Amino acid sequence: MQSGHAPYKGVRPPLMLLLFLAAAGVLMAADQPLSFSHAAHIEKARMQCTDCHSGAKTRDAAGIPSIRRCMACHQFIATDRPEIGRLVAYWEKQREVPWLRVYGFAKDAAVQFRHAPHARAEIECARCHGDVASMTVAVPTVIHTMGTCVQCHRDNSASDDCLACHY
Amino acid sequence: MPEGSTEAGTGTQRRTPQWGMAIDLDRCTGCEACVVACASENNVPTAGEDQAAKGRTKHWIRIDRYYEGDFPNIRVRHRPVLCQQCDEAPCEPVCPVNATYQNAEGLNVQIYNRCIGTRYCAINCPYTVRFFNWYPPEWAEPLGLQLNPDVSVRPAGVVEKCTFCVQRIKRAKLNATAEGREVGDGEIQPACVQSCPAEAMVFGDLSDPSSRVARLANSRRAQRLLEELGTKPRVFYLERAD
Amino acid sequence: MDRRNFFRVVGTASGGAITGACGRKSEEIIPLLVPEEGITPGVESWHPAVCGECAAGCGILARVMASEREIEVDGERVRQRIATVKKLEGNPNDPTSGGRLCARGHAGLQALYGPDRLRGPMRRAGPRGAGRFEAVSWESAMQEAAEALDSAVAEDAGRVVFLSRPRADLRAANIAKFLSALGAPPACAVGVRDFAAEVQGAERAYGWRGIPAYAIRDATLVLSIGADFLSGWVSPVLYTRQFGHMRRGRPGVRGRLIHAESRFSLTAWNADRWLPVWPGGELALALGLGRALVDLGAGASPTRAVEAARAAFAEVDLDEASAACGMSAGTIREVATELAAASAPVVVAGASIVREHSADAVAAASALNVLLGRVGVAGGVMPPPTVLADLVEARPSSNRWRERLANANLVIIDGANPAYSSPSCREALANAGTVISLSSFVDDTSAYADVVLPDHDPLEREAVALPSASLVESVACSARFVAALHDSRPADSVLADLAASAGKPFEPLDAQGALTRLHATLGAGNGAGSSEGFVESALEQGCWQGRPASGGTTGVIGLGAFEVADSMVPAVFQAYESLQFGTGGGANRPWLQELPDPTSSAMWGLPLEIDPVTASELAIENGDIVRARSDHGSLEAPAYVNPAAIPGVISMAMGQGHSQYGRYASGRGANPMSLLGDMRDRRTGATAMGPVRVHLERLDKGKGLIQFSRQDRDVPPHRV
Amino acid sequence: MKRLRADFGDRHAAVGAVRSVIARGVPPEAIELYSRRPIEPYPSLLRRKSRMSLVAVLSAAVVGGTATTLVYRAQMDYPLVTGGMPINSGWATGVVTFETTMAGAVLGIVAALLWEGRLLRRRKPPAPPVPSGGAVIEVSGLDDTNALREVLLQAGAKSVARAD
Amino acid sequence: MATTGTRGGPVGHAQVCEDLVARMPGSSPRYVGAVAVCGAIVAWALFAWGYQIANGFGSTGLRRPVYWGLYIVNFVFWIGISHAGTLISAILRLTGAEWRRPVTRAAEAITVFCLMIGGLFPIIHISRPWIFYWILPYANERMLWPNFRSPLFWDLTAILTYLTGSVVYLYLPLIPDFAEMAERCTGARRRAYRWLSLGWRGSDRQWQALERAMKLMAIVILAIAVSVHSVVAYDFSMSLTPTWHNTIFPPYFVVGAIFSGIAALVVVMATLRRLMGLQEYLREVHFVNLGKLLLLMSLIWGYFTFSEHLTTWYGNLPMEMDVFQAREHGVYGALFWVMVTCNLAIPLLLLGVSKLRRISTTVVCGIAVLIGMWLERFLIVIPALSTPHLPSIWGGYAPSWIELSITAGTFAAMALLYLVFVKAVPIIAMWEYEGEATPR
Repeated sequence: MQSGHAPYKGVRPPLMLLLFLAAAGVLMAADQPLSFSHAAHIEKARMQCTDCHSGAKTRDAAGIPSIRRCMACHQFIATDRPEIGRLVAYWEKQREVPWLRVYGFAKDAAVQFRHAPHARAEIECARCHGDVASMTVAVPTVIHTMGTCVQCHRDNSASDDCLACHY
Repeated sequence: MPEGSTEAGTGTQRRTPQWGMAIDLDRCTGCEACVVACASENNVPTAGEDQAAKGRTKHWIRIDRYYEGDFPNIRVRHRPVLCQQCDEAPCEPVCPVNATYQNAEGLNVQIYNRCIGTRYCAINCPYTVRFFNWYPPEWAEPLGLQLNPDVSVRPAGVVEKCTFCVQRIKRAKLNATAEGREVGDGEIQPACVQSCPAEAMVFGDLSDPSSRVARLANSRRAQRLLEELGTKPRVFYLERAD
Repeated sequence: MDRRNFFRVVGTASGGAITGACGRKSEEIIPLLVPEEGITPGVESWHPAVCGECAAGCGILARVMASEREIEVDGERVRQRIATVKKLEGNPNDPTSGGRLCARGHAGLQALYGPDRLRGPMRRAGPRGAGRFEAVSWESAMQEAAEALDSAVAEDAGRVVFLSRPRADLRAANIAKFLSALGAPPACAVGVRDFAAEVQGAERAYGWRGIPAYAIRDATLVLSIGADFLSGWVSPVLYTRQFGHMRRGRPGVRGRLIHAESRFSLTAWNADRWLPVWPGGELALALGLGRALVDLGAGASPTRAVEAARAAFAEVDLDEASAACGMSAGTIREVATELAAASAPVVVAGASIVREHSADAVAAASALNVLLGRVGVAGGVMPPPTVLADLVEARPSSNRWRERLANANLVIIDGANPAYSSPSCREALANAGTVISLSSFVDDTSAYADVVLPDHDPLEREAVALPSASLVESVACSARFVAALHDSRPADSVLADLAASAGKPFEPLDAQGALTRLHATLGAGNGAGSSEGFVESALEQGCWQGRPASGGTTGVIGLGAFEVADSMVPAVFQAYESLQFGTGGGANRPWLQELPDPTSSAMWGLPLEIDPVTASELAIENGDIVRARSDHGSLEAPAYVNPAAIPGVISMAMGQGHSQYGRYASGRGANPMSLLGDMRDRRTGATAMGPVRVHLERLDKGKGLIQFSRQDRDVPPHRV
Repeated sequence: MKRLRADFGDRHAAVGAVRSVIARGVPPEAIELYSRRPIEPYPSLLRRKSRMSLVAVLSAAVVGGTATTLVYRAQMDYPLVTGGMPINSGWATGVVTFETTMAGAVLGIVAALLWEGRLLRRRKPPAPPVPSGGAVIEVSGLDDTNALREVLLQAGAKSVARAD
Repeated sequence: MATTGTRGGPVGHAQVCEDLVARMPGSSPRYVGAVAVCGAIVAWALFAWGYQIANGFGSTGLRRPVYWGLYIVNFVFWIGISHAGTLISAILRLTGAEWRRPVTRAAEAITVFCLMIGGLFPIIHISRPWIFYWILPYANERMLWPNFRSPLFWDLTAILTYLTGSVVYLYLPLIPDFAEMAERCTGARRRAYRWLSLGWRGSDRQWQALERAMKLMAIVILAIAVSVHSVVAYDFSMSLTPTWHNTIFPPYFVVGAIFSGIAALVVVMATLRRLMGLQEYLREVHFVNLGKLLLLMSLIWGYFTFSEHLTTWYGNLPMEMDVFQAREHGVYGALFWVMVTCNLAIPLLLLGVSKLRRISTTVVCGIAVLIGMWLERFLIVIPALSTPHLPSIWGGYAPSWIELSITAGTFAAMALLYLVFVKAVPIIAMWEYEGEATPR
C-alpha cells in the first residue's frame, strides 16, 4: 500500500472570485411559482433553516417542505397577502407548489450527495447556498462546480477520493 | 496482504479499513441468489433477449460453472466471480482519464461520469468482470420504481462493475460516524453476501486480523483467482475440499 | 502563486458545471400531489413481509423508500410521491430464511412492479384462452362474479371448484372459510409442487401429518433420494443454509452429501457423490438400500416401527432393485455401509421430480431413517410443526382436482396455473361454467377466466404463513406497509364480499386474528405475555418462533406394500422444477429470465437437455432445434447437450412455454409438461413429471440457444 | 553601396560565376544565388553557416524536458491512490518524453528553416524573375560595379544590371 | 508540346513543370463523379457514426468480451499504412536513393492522410466522444489530469507528434512548388499559392536550409515513425490479454507497418499513374524497386510471424494456446491462411521470381498485402479478445453495418483526400524531379 501523501494544505483559489462573478451574471433568479421570501421567514419571523428544510442536518436530503408544512402556519398567518392566496389555491387543489430547484446535481454527474455529514462537519449553510437568509427569492449565488466541492474538501481535509461523491 | 494505512488529514489516526471478501466454495451451492440480489441492489438493468443473444448481459457477479470428467464420473466446479478488487489491478493503469483507480480502502473504483468509454479497462481485466453500457438503461414502467436511489443509474457508453456495494459501505460508515463509533465486523454486507443462503461469502476488513474475512483469507484453503497474473485480488476463494 | 494554482489558472475555464438545475424553466412542470404524511425522500425503512414466491414461507424484509410516479387524476397528469419497496432481504429473525433469500425471492419485486400486472379488474372480451380482456369497474366485475357464484351455488355448491396452491397461510384459511360458508368442497392444490408424496411418505413411515423437516445442519452424512433440496423443493433457503452449516459450520466436521437423482441437479453438483438413478428408479434404490442395511444388521434396537421397516425391506431382492434403478448392487451396498457407519446420517426423502411411484419411493426412503434410528433426533428428520391448526388444516391438497374441474359449474382460481402445469386440463377450463381468476397477471389459466379480480401483490397485503418446513415451531407474519400500486383488492376481502352478496357471509381471518389465535393456543405458560403485546411483537419481528417441533416416532408405521417399478426403457423424458422459475411462476420476471440456468447456462429460454450419447447418435449439437414427441404431445426447443445427463434420459426445466404471461414470458420457449399428458402419482394423484418415452428429431441447425457461457468446460477440448 | 544582378541561362555557368566573384574578394555573404531548382552539385563555395541542428537539439531538449516536468508535477501534485503501483514511473513517462522531445525537434527544425531561409519576412525586395533552368546572381554591397560586371559577363551572364 | 527525353518524359524544369501542371485534374465530369462517389460514401459513414453516437454503442457488433473491434483494427491498419510515406521517403532520402524523386510526395501524402484517418479512429472508438478532450493534459478546476501511464495517452502524444512531423515533412518540399505554382496561376489561386509558399524566393540560402531541414526531418521522422507504431503495439502488449502481452509486438508492428505502407504506396502510385497519365514519371523501375522492398519486408514479416507463433506454440501456455487454436484452427482459421497467402505466398511467388517482377505483379502484390495486413490486424485483435483467461465468458464478434460503413468510409475518405490533393498540388515534386536524370 502507498501510505498517505502529505495532506493538502489550504490552497487559496484565486479564480473562485472570477468564476463567481462570471457565473452570477449568467444565472438569474429562478422563476419560482410563488415569490417566497426567505428573508421574511428567517430574519423577520426568526425561523431556522431546518424548520422547513428538515433533513438538512440529519438526513441525506435537506428536503423542500411540503405545502402541508406551509399551510400549518399560513392557515392563520398572513392570510391576506396575495402570495398566500396563491399558496392556498394550490392547497385547495391538493397540489404541491411546483418549486424550481435552485441547487442540485446534474443527473449524469453520478453524484451521491448527503447533507448530514456536511452538517456534522459544521459547514455553514451559506457556504454552499449563499446568504439565503437575506434573500427574497433564493438565487444561486454560489457556483457549484466540481472544483467548488474539491476545493472545499481539500481545504477541510475531507476525503478527495472520487468515490467520496461519485458512485 | 494489504496493510492498513492511516487516513490522511483526519488527525484521528483512524485505521483505513482494507475491504476484502472470502468465498467458501465448499459452502457455495451455485444457487445464484447473489446474482439477482446484486441486480436488485445496484440497478443493473436486464439486457433483454436480443441483447442477451449478442452476449451483452450485465452480471456484476456471475457463477462460472465447468463440467469435469464424463458421465458417470462427472462433476461440476463452480465459482461466483465478481470484481476481484485487485491491488495491482490491470484495469487501472490503462485508463487514459483515470476513471478507474484503487482508493485508500482498497476498492477498485469506477467513476462513471469520468469514463469516456475506451473500454481498455474492460479488455484488460483478466476476469472480464467489467461491463459496458451498450444502450441507455431502460425499465418498463413501473419496474423503474424499484431502482435504488443510493446507486447511480449508469448512462450509455460507460463501463461499470461490482463496487463491493460501496453505497452500503458509505451508509454504514456514515451511520457509525453519526453514532460516534467504529464500523463493526460484519456490519457491512454487500448485497450478494447478505443474500447468500449458504453463508458462503464473508465481507470485511482484511487489515483487521480478528475479522472473519481476514481469518478466512489466511486459511490454508484460501486461493485467489488467476493469482499467477500478479493482480493481487482481494477476493479469496476457499477451495472445495474434494 | 504556487505551482498547483498555476495549473488551475491555466485551465479554469474548462470546468464543467455540476449544476444546471435552475434552468428547468423550459421543462414541462408536472404538478406533484400532496403526498401522504410520513413519506420522506431519501430515508429508508425496513418492514417485515412474507415471501410469496414459493410455498416455503420465508420471512423477509422490505426496504421502503419514497419514489415518484406519474398518474392521471381527473384528466390531469400529476406526479405522486409514494412509498415503494426497493429491495428484499431475508428477515434475520425468521428461522426459515435466517436473513437470507434466494434468487426467486429477490425477484418477487418484479412481480410487484411487473409492467404486465393488471391495473384493475378485467372482463373477458374474446374466446376463452385467447387472453383478450377489457377493463371494467370493480362494481361491475364484482356484480358479474357474484351473479355467477349465486347461480352456481344455487345449482350445486358441490360443483364449485377452487383451484389454489398448497400453502398453509392466511389465504388458505380464508378460502377454506369461504368454501365452507358456501357449502362447497375444500380447495384443490394444483401444480406439480403440492408435496403429496412427501406428506404421504411421512405419514406412512413416521405417522406424521405434513411435510417433515430434515436437520441436515447437524448431520454428518446426508443421503438425498430424489430431493433436489438446494435448488427448489420444499424450502431452498432453509436447506441451503443448513447445507452451508453442515459443510463448514462445525469446526473439524465436514458433512458428507450423497445425492441420488435422475439428473445432475444443483444438489448433485454439490454432492460428494452423485448416484445417477434411472428415472423412476428411486423406489428401487430406496428398497435396495433398505435391504442392504437390513443385511448389515441395521435397526438393532427394535421398536414396532423398526420391525415394520425391517419386515418391509427384508422381502426386497437386491439384484432386482439394482436392475430397476440402474445402480449396481455393489454401489448400493457401499452406500448402505457408509450410512450404517456414519455417526449422524439422515436420508432426505423427496420427489423433486414426481413419478408414478413417488409416494412409495418417499415412504421407502423415509423408512431408511426409521431403520437408522434417525427420526426425531438431532441431525435427523423432524416432524412438521403443529401450531395454528386452522392454517395447517386449510392447506389445500390435490383432492382429485382434474375430475372435479371437468365437472365444475364455477371455477375460482387463486395462485394456481393449471393450464400451464397440466396443459391437458385446458379443455376442462374452456368448458367450465364460469371461471373467476384472482390473479394479478393474465397467465395461461387466467386467459380462460370470464372475469379477473386482481389480487394485491404479496408485498402489499398482510400475511401469516406457516413455513413448509421448519426445525422449530414458527410463523412468518407481516402487516401492510405500502399502499397498493394499482387498483387491486386483496382476495380475502373479495371472497368475503362475494360470499356476503351470495347470502353466505363469513368473517375473514386477518393477521391480527390469526396471531391472537396463535397466542391463545400457546396458552399463558409460554411467556408470551398479553395477547396485544404478542401480536404487536410478532408483527414487528415479522415472525414468531417457538420451541423445536416436538418429535418422536409416535405414529403407527403403515408402510404397506410397494408397487414394483417399470423396467428401464431408453430415451425417456422428464420435466423438472427450475431453479429460477420454479414451476413456471417466475417466468415473467426479467431478472430471472436473464439468470443463467445452472445446468445449461441458458438465458431467455430453456433447452431440451440431451445426454451426449443420444445427441451424438442424432448428430445434435448445442443450439440445434429439436422436436420431441411423446404419446401425449410434442414440443420444439433448442437442444443443450448436457455432459452430465444419464445416457437415454432427456430432461427439460419448467418455466418457459407460457401461452399467456406478459411480455417477458408469453410465447417464449416450450412447456415440458405438454409431453407428459395426464401422468400422476398412482397413490396421491399428484401431477407426475415423467418419465415418458420420447422420440427426438433434429429440425434445424442453428443458434436457438442463448447461453451466458458457451463453454461447458474449463479445459477446452484442444487443451486435453 | 550598389547591387548588381546577373542573369544566367545556364545554372552551371552561374556556379562558375560565383566562384569567380568570390575569387575577386567579394565576401560570400554579399552574394545571393537564385534558381528554380537547387543547383547540384551544391555550390558549397558560398559556405552558408547554419545552426539548424543545434536549434533542433535545443528545442527538443526544452520541449521534452518541459513535458516531462509537467507530467511529473501533475502526477505528484495530484496523486491518485494506486494501490501499490508507482504514481510516477520513468518507464511510462519515457514514452511521453520521447514523443515530446521529437515534437520539439520538429518544431525547432521548422523554426530554424523559417529563420535561416528568411521565409515569412514581411519586407523583402521582390524576387528576381529567374529563367527556367537558369539562375540569377545578386551581389550587393559593391562600391564599384564595373569590374564585377565584366567578370559576370565573362562567366557567361546573359545580362548584367544594377538592381538598386 | 514539351520536348521529350530519351524515355519519353519531358526534359528541363520548365517543361516538367508545365507537363505536371497540365496533368493536374481539372473539373472534368470524371473527376467530379469520383469526388461525388467518394463524398457520398464518406457522408454515409459520417451518418453511421452519428447513428452510433445517437443510439449508443449497442448499434455496433461489439459485445462482451470483444470490447474492441473493427475500429481498433482499422486504427492499427491506417496508422500502419501511414508508414508508407514518411518512413519510406525518409529511408530513401537518407540513403540517397535517387529513384525516389517521383515517389516521395505521393508517399508523404499517404502518411498525412492516413494519420488523419487513423487518428480519427480512437475518437470513433470511444463511446463518449464528446468528452474526448478529457484525455488532453490541461489544467482544470476539477484538478484532474489524464493518466500518463495509459498507453492510450502515449498514443495521443505519439500520433500528434507524428502528424505534426508528417505534415511538416510533406509541406517543406512543397514550398518551392507552391512558389512555382503561384507563378503559373492567377487570381485567388495565385494568392493562395503565394501565401502557402511563405515568401519562397529560390535563393541559395533557402535551398540550403530546405535541404538541411529535410535531412534533419528525415532523421527525426524515422525515429518518430518507429516509435509511433511501437506505441500502437504497446496498446496491446501492455495488456494482460493472452498473446498480446508480448515483447515482439513493437518491432513486429513496425515491420508490418512498413510492409503495408509500401503496399499502399504501390497501389496509390499505380492508380495515379493510370488516372493521371504519369507513365513517363512513374516507370517500371520504381515499381520494381518498391517490389524488391516489398519482398524484403514480406520475408521479415514472415520471420516475425513465424517467431511469434512458434514461441506461442512451444510455450504452450494454456491461455495463449486458446487464442492460438482459435486463430489457426477455429473460426478464424480460414482468415489466417488467407493472410499467410496474401502476405507471404503471393509476394514470394510474384516478386521473388525476377522474371515475373513487373508493374502489374507488383500492384497485385500490393493489393494482396493490403488485404493480408488488414487481416493480420483483425487476427491480432479479435481472436485474442474472444478467448480471455476464463473460458466461461468466451464469445464471438461480428461487425454490424455501422462498423462496416465506417470502415468503407475511411477508404473513401482516403480517396477523397487524394483527389483533392492532386488537384491542388503537383503530385511529383517539380523541383526535385529532373527529367533527364538517370535513376540510380
